[in-house]
Amino acid sequence: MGVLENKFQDNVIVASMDKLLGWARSTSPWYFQFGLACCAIEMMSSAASRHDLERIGMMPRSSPRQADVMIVAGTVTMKMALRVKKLYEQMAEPKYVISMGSCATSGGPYWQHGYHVLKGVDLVVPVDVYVPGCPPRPEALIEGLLKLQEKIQTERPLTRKTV
Amino acid sequence: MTVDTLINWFATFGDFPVLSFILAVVISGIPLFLVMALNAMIAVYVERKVSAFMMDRIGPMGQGPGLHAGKWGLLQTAADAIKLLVKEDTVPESSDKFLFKMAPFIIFIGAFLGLAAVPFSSTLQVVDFNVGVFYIIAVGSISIIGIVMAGWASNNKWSLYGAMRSAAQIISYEIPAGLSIIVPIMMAGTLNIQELIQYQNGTVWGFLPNWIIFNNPFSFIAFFTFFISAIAETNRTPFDIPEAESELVAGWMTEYSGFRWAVFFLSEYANMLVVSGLAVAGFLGGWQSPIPGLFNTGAWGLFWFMGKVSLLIFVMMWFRWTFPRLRVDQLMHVCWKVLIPITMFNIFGVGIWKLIFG
Amino acid sequence: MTLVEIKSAINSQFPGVIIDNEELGDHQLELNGDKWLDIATFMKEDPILSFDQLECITGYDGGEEAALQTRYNFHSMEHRHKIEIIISHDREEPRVASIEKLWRIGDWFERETYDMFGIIYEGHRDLRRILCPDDWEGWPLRKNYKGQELYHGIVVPKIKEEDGWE
Amino acid sequence: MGVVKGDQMILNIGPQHPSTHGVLRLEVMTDGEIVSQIRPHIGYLHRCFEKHSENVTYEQVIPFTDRCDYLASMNSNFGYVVAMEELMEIKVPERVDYIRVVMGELNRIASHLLALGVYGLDIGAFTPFLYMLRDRERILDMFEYTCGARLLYNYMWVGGVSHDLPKDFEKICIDFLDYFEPQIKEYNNLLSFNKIFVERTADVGVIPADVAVSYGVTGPNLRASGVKWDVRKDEPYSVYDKFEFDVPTGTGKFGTLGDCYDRYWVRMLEIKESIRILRQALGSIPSGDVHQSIPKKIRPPKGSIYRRTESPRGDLGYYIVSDGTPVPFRVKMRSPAFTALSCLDEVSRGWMISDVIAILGSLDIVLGEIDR
Repeated sequence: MGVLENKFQDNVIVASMDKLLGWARSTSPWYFQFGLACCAIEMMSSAASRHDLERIGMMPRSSPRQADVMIVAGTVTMKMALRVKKLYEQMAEPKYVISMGSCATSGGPYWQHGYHVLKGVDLVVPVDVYVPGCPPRPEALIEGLLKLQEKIQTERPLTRKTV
Repeated sequence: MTVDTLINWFATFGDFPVLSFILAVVISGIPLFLVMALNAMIAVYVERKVSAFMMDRIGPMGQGPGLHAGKWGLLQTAADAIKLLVKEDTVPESSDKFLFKMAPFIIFIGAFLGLAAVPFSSTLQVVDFNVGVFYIIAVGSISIIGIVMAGWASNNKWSLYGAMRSAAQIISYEIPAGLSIIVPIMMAGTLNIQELIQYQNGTVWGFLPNWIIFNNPFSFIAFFTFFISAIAETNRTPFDIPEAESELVAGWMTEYSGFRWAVFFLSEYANMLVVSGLAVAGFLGGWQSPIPGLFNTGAWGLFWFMGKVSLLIFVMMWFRWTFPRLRVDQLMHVCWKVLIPITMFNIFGVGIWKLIFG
Repeated sequence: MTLVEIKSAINSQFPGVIIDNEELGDHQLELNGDKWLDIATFMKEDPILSFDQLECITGYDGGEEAALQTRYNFHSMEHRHKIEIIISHDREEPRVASIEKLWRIGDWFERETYDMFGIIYEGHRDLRRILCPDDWEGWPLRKNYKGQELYHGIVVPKIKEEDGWE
Repeated sequence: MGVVKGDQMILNIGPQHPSTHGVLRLEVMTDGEIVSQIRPHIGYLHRCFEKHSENVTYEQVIPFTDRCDYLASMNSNFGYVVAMEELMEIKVPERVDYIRVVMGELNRIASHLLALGVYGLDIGAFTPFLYMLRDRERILDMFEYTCGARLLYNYMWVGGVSHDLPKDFEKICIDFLDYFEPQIKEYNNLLSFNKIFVERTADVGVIPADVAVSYGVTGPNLRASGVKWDVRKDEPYSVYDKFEFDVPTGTGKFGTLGDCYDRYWVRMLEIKESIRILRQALGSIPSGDVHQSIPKKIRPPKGSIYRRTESPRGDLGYYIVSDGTPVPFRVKMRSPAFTALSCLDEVSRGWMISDVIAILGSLDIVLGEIDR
């Protein structure tokens, strides 16, 4: 993208192009296979036979370069925090982050005495969708992903931003 | 063939050989590229669906908010392609930038050149070389240069491992693949693909089509050795150690993103098409109908050819989602200690067979 | 073997190492830490005791006044008996001999106890922090542990109420 | 880690890697594909379980034990409540014991299914993983029916369980077992007896019995090395002494005793044994009240206890020190996966990178339990 991003005046062609890109991005959000803790098991369950994330076009990628969505599934600790940041930086634009579970959102049950637990992954990377639950059910994760898709569809990647 | 026909046609307008050659190549090259892209899109969709059905899932269904990916997710791969096209093209800071950017094109060229000699039907073939079989095998190994470039330039240890494994694997499996394809060449006595297919006209044993696979026991074995080597050459499971997901993250493609990575994908599926095409042409009668003498003309040829190729590609997918993966040394073991002796023996056997029955 | 038999076996070999403590439970034995490596070697290699499995090492901080302790749970696969050894350390400078070479799992268990309590196991070949990052400050499971405020620029404790978020 | 010599290279596997089963980092010294040394780095999921237990009451520790071994939460609960009941000298009603055994064994099946499936994934077979997850999903449904949670249950309480068995649970469970038992054959056909799978795992990563004991390896990993040690049999707790079941040990089915295949196969056999226990237990659950012996206030007497139970990964021990207040003075969890991982270095030396993945997978580690 790079050179084309947010460079155009709003008009009907740019708007349709925006719509096309939004459609493409929202329809194939490949997620990053990045399980941290308990929630990773539920993430696996949602990708497995019963819930099947591929229905909405999600495909797991294990290299951050090829992924669009990072699902932070589980508790982020201090030791891990800098790695999470690095992995986020390694992803190619456009990139989105889902904070899955209360641990990733706020520290969850480890909030009060967890001297080694990061109190919310949003302290190190920007988060697009928070999915509550400890752990969230696969249905909840899918709901979060649908919300993310809605969000991507409203984006205007080409249109120049007016302040 | 297409190229020759075009050159001859341009010749009727006047004598400008260089220009007409370039024009002919471009005109026949663009559809070829489209075939390649279309093939990848359809194959990826089919692969996702096939894998889903094998795993008790339903695969892409285009469910989602707003404009989704159509009925049964038919537009899924189109969306994937557009997304990859506009995704950021990351080039790692510590990489060898020139080689890093070049590698996808080299791999693409390998697949593209191979596709040019695939006989889609008796007339639909971009170039009909007199050494077509040899040519496909030869250009098939161009991609290995690209893979090694990609692995080295990424400056990533996973990529390096993947590239080294891939180089060892593809170069090794070239040998059994080449030795297996010698069997049909010996039987037909030609390296030209069209002539090879023409040779397989008629019936054998009274009722079977005269395909080389049914001709004698040695060619029957040769088909399987060739198919196994072909799977290995396209880096598919159970020989997918270069990009072994559970070991090497994504192998030599680890650092690639966006469209460069999509080119790898494109080439992988084009390679599958090429090797399956060669297997079909060499052993399964190419565009010949499975019912000897019937439906053997014109567009039916394309239908039969693509049908057989699709079957082989389906079998490759079936393998991928069923088998575990071999280890590097076991892979080499299979190649050097099992396949190569068998193929050697085959060549010998076919020679004897031809001497006695031919 | 019962506790009494194990006790007498150790006592006959190393007289005076057993510290009498009325509060201990059924399988517990408090020892003086000075000859710990020799005792442990004896416990492992003696055919009657033959404690071939080190079940667990637990660090223990009794509070500000009390001592730091290391508690070892041994089990014998051969004779199917078990014992718990308690060794107390000086609070200022907690040191004890490492038994990492006798039971290989002692390596990680001792590293963990070092990480959490700062007890130094002398003779351990690779005594580093295991759970916390290498540059972590303090010994987290000591009763007087105060968590650090920042780690590589990331806020560690929860954001305080006066900042408008609880 | 030693000095890197000419041909050697340090390869860093993790913390983000598809087959480290979580956030484990392995520093691998390699010579080409051959591994000469491994240094595992753990602690990327250190969630301060022991610190939390020192700050919450005894009941509140149970949810934290759930989150330690998130694949077998019931068994984590089980170990804690058994230790607590022994410390407080509570005798629970027999119905509670039976329910606990049923739940523990169901969760053992679920955990082993995931372990075997992920192991297939490590070797490169995709489909068996999804088949096993599909069947695991039905077990989770039963848990959900019982206590409302899919993964982390907080089901077993000191002196009882949180909910009585729901209506018709026995029938549902028997139905599941009838459905599930033939599935094992399918797994075997698809994965266990697959030639490539056997080639990849047999003779690889042999753990001799004495090394296993010295490293404190327990559970299926120890039994695969030929040591017949199962806490359920050797130090029976709850009502395990009432049931008839075998302790499967490794036999070197396709290779050497104690290789990766044995560890895989012992788990498969254990699933069958769990089904046996379940069938016996479901047939004879006594009636009664599951809440009657739950104490109003948990205030154990001063003292300490170390008690271990058999979790799907091995000996899960709890060391609990009580000072007479409602808050534990010290809770230490002896994690079986922690000890299993520690032998990775010694076992994988001289093998290839692919084998390291195979060995790591066969140990069936859960990082939540290793790092606590």
